[in-house]
Amino acid sequence: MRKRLLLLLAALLSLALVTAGCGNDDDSGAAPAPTEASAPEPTEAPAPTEAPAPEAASGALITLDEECAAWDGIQAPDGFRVNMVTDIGKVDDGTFNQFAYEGMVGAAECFGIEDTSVIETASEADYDANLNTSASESPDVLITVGFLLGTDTMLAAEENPGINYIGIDQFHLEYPANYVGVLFNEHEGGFIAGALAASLSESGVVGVVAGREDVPPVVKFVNGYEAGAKYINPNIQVLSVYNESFTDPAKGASDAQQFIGDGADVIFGAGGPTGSGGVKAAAEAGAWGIGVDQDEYYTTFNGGSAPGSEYLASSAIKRVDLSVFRNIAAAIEGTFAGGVFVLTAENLGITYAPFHDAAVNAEAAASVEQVRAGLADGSITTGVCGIDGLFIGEGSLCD
Amino acid sequence: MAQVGNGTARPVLEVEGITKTFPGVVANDNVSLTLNQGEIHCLLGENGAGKSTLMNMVFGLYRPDSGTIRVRGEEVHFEDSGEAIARGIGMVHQHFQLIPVFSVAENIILGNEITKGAFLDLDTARRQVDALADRYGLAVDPDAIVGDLSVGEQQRVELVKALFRDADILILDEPTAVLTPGEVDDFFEVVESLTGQDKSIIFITHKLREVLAVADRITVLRAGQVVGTTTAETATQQSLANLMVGRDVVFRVEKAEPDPGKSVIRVEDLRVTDDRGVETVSGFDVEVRAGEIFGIAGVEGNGQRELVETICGMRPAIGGRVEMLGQDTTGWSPRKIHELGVAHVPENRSKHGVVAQYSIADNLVLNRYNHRKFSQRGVRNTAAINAEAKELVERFDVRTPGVEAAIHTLSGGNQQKVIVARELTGDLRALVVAQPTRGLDVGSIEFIHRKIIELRDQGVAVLLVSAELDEILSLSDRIGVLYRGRLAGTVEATEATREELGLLMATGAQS
Amino acid sequence: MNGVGNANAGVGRAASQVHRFLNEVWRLQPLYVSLYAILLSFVVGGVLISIIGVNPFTAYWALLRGMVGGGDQIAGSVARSVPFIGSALALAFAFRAGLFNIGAEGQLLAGGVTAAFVGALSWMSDLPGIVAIPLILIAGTMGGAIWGGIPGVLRAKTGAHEVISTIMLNSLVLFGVRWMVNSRDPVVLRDTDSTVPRTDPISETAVLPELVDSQPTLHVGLFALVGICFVVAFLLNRTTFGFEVGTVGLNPHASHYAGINVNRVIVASMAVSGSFAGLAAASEISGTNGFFQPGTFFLMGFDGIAIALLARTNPVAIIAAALLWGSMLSGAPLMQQEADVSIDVVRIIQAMVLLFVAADAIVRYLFRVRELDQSPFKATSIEGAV
Amino acid sequence: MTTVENAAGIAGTSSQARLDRQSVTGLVFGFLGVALIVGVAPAISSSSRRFNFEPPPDPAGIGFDPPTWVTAIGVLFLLTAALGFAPPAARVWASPARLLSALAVIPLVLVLSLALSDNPSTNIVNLFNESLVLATPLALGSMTGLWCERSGIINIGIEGTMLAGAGIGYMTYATIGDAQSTGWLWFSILISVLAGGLVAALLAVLSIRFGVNQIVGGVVINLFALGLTGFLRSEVIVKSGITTGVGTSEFGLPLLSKIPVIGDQVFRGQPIYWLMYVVVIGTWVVMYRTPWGLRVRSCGENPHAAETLGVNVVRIRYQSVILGGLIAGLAGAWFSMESQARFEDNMTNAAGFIALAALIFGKWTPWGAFGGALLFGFSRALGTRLQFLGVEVSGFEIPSEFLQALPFVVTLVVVAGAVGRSIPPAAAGQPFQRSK
Repeated sequence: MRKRLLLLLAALLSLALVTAGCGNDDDSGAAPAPTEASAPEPTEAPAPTEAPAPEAASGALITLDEECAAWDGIQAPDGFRVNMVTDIGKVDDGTFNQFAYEGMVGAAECFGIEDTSVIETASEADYDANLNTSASESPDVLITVGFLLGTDTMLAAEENPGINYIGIDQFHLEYPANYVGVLFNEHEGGFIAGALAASLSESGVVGVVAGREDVPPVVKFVNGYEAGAKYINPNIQVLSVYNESFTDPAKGASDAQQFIGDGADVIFGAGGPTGSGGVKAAAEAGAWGIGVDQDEYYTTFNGGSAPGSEYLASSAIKRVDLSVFRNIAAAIEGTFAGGVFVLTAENLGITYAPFHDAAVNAEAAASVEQVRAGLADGSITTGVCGIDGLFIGEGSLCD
Repeated sequence: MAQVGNGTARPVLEVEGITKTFPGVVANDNVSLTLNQGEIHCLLGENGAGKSTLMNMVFGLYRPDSGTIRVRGEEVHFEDSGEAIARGIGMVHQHFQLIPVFSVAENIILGNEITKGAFLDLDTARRQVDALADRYGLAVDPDAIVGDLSVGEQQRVELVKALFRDADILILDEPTAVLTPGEVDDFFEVVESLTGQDKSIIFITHKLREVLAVADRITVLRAGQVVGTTTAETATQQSLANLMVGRDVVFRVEKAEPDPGKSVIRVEDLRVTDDRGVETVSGFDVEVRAGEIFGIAGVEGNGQRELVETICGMRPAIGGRVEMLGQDTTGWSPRKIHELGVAHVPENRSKHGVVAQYSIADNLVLNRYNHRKFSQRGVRNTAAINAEAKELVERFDVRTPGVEAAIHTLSGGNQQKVIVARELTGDLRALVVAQPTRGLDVGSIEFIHRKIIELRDQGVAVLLVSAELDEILSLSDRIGVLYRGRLAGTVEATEATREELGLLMATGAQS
Repeated sequence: MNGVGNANAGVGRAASQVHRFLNEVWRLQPLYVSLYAILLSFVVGGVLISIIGVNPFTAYWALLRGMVGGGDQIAGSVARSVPFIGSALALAFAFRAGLFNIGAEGQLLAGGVTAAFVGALSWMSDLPGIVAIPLILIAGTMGGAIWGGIPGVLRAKTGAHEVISTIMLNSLVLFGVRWMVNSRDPVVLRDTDSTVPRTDPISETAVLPELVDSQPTLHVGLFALVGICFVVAFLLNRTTFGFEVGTVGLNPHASHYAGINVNRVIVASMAVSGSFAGLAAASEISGTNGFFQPGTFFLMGFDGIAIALLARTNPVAIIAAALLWGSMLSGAPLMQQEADVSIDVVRIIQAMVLLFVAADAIVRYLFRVRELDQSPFKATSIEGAV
Repeated sequence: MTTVENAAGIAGTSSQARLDRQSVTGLVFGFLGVALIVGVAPAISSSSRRFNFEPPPDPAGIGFDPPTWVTAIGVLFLLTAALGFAPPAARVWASPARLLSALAVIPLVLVLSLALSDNPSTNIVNLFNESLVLATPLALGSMTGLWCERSGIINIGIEGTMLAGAGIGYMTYATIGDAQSTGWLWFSILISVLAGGLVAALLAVLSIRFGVNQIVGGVVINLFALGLTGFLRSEVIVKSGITTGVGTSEFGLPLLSKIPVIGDQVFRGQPIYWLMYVVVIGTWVVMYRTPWGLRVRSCGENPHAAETLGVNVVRIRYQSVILGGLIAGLAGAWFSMESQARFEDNMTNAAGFIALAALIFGKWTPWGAFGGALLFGFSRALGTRLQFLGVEVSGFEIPSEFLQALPFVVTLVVVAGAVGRSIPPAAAGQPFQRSK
């Protein structure tokens, strides 16, 4: 069984390379409609060596408007419908539910889609029913958010060949033609955050406040963080805590205080509001904070008005919105094809946020950008398995 | 204040034409009553005659449907007992209204707290309690926890509570029920001294002897109505009893000479602790033979409850042994003991005797529901249960609309009849019965007494525990006195006198 | 709301007409309060929906169609309700014994994980369905019974209050199964082929037959759980064990006096109570999911408390209450999809239903319903009742 | 609930042949002592470890040698065990020894975990400080329960009351206020408190006016608060665009915070944290030292007796339940305006239920309940600490799930093993009907 997985991993990684190429296209701003992840003719991939300009620390973070411009000329036909089913949570909960939703809204604005609707899942027992209810409107695209929906999404995709499914965080061995599983190299994001943390840390101790350990993206972030920190400073001490809930900012804040008490001066939060609680507590206490998923300067720090924003160094960005946007675009364009769609450092699906108010010194800024670029061009590898997030060589699926 | 002797006709409390109905019951029907300054006015009546209801209205706990109450000539309409207290009315309830986990001082000041600034001033409270205790001869320790006190002490706390509030009209509801004969005498002295200090007292009781000993005037209630007012000088026990019950009352219980057989219940050196871990039965011995009634007298709280519960298997012993029908039953479960043919009429009717929400039928099989007659393979045979219940209801004269009515709809007397019916049925060898007639009317008392004697005549060994000395004296063949967890002495019923028993109950020593 | 108050007289008159009809034709008098409570709750919910600028009728129409709008919706609603029957019975049964079992949440997990473990044993596939299915259901039932029995034992032996111990045990089992299902080193119950933390799929032979291919699947477990309700009703009302449970619940002192082993009844009631949750979980694992995932039963135990209380702990009424509860949850997504009204509103309505059923005096006042009998919600103190 | 409590009483009286708790405790300590001295002490690394009293760099602290400490604690346990079986004259020392041994479990766990970790030192002052912070909402919640249950009303709606306080308070801060200025912050905290009182008033009306089973009332409140705050968050807070703001800020107590090394850690804190102490002490003072407190307690023990003394039981019960609600509202404000200035769905994460457990743990007394909250807060902070110290037992890192479960295990063990039966106020759960 493990061998089979390994084979698929290889396939996955090769696909990732292709996607990476597309990403860079966007970045250069020169490409016409980006080709989709899964229409793989490797030769189409432009040279990934076209690295972003060094000063573009934040240039790697493209806005949906910029993305929209890249898809210039496409309009959704009348009656084009995009639906979404969230994981447990809501479209305004500040997690991947919200980012996926923003991607959908962005695409709707960009392409003139008028019909959208969302179902927020309240219980795991509702997954299949919600997918079914959503499918009953016969949408052209149905976005399902979260790895736990993977099984049900697969069944639904097989049952409704007329609907294009975008599954966030959903990994399968094979996909039907109408189902894209979007994966993220969170370990790369964690690695970037870790590198930044190690560059900023003066005490040689950094921490990460994480969500639940049974959620693979969380593990990928945490282990990637540790790897990234050690990449910069092999002697650094990385303190990590998993929490039982994603919605306990008070506990996250307390974790951060404990880290600080043991000397940590940079705290990465990787667990929804719980992690944000840690980041904010750290920043308010005068330690560096690093956010996750989206630019927490705008969410946790309310665009700089919340106290401590000068200590939010950056955020490890995971472009859920971009993945949704691009796949919707592909569906409109008629190039939607099933398979894995990986967002990586290479295709700018994984990057880091601008420093905003934070006085990150030039040295740290340069080293984090160097790490990002290194991950993007493949010269740096994280050493963390992209499937389960464990360290390669320590019993991960990638071994 | 001028010293006012007995009989001075200056009314301090006038009740006129009071009527009070509860759903389905007229508790008081046009009742009138006058209490004069400095007198002791006895309110006499059977259980359920409406005495307590009337006094609860005077004390502001209930509101009358019609009629007026005047205190010192002024008409009052109390909304709660606080207003009654403010008018100088104090009441000592039959069931003490104390908070067991509080100290004596806290119990006394509750509702009329003494404060220093915003805080309780327990020091001053203690001093005041001590002063009151001295003045009226009511020794209480202000710092004791009420739950640890004997009932007699608790009653003193209740009295001090009323006096602390400057009550000069005192309502005493069945105050002697829990006292030894000697304590009763002491208590009467206290009461007399209270009237000497300008207090007026309403004394509620159903004990004729006490009425004649202490009352200035007597009002008799029956079924919610005043059936007569008289004075202690003109009344006799017989006349009062006839007034109270409404027919001629026979005081003596007819019974044949005992014919004791072999030993059925034997208790040796039994030691038991109560719920708080205090040893309340310490070295108790008794032997009850078939065909005799052994009465255990004693002031409540001397270990009666623990003794009975241990004999019947409800409470573990920490030492000694219990033997029934020749078998060592120490540590047996209640069920095993019951199945040996030992019936148990429990002291606390509502706590142990019945399940209030269950039907009469279910209560009648409460400890036999698993017998083959009433259930087969774990399924209950409702028809058989109801048939049995109908028969028992008839045989024991339980007044009820039907066997499926919930038992809490019955009066206390009828509930007790249900318990007695349940326990006195079947192949009995021994009967342990505690306080079998507490709170019942005369008719029910007579009925239950007859049933107990019937059983004894059939050769059942009966262990009777009662706080009513009269009950012990009239039923028992032999009488033991329980004092501080031991048998203080045993006397033949024919030779027993109230005085001797009273002394044993109070001191544990024979004269 | 204010409309209701002003129109009280009119409502009252109309209501009495309705009463007469219901009373004479269907003999439904005991249901009045519940029906009006539901009505009133929807009115309150409607006000909230209007506040956010949505037409409540549009929203409710969508909700209704989501609940019972077609065969598939009906089957889905019923299927959603089935496990609630078990978790509500868990509370109701213990309640009869005077115990407040708020541990159904954990008992579901314990039952579910046991069922999934047994269902995935390699030799299960060699067994015929007629053996394998009962086996997986029994396994789940036992799992729930053990997890429910622990607080019973603690209560009986040490006096530890079951409210604390069931809360603690809920968390313990949740962390336990999360670890068992997630851990790769060592592998405990994890399906190592899956990126999702879950157990190995159960054997085909242990899958409960499907009744309707709805979402979620309506399966034969429905009959098991509905059947159990009647069994429990029989157990409580007609058997000696039920008599013992009820006696202990109403008056433990009298039970002790009557020779009932109170401790044994406490332990047995808790275990039996947990077994219902375990059975519900097993039937979900077997009939719907095919594997165990820790989040599947999230909030099902706590909803069970509300459902049991809504049904006044009457086992047969639980069927109806669970159906109402489950179908509202099942219909909510369509309401959100079509009217953009989130499930929070359904939650508020559910709380209101429970509130109005419990505080029936409000409903009785508004709709002029006579008091039929003593509401079981009015706690009676034993001393007070005698 | 009456019957529930009664069942406990029976369960105890009839369980026979039970080893008494003291000898069981003695045996457990004896076994532990032997295990520590013979098994654990030789097995753990003897490289020196350090407890720091302040954050690095150059923290003050004490270094120690783990095997020595483990052995010492083992000897203490053995002594305790021996005292349990000693001649009566020596037994007066048994009880203090047991207490000392129980307390020694804390340093034991810390020493062991540090010895098993690859981190040579950790800041224990910070650990205790965070324990107190995490205990804040639990302590406040248990005071809510205390006021309600001492007056005779069982409140399992603490969770919902807190959540409503948190949600409505933050909503006020973000919409009416600006989520920035201290004035609005305090105004919003006040609104939280009042919201808690309002929710509790609902429980009071249901249970006192309508005689609804108090547990049902609590369940209604929990359900209702969950739905309502979710609704308000989506429809009001998120739409306002201000999902986060400025929370309360720390301040140091005068003088005390100037104490070297620990002063700035221990005597610095945020206002609701300090208010928690005020509430606990205030609860104790008011409940045991004032006339009103006396009346409240009397209503929970014997309302009919209180009534005969002119105490207005109904009014007292309303007052105490609402007071309890105000405290729960403050606990809610801790979540949404002190720990973090934000509101998340269900952000109280069952703290209300844990608070209830702390109350029962503490046998319905203010200090006991506070102790229960502390125990839970400490084991939660300790679970975190053990996780990030990377404690490994014979080569295996303890799974995070186990460490997250720690507070629940500790509470269960303590409640079942050491605390045993706690007797609630006699009249808790019983509706009170005024005499008519």
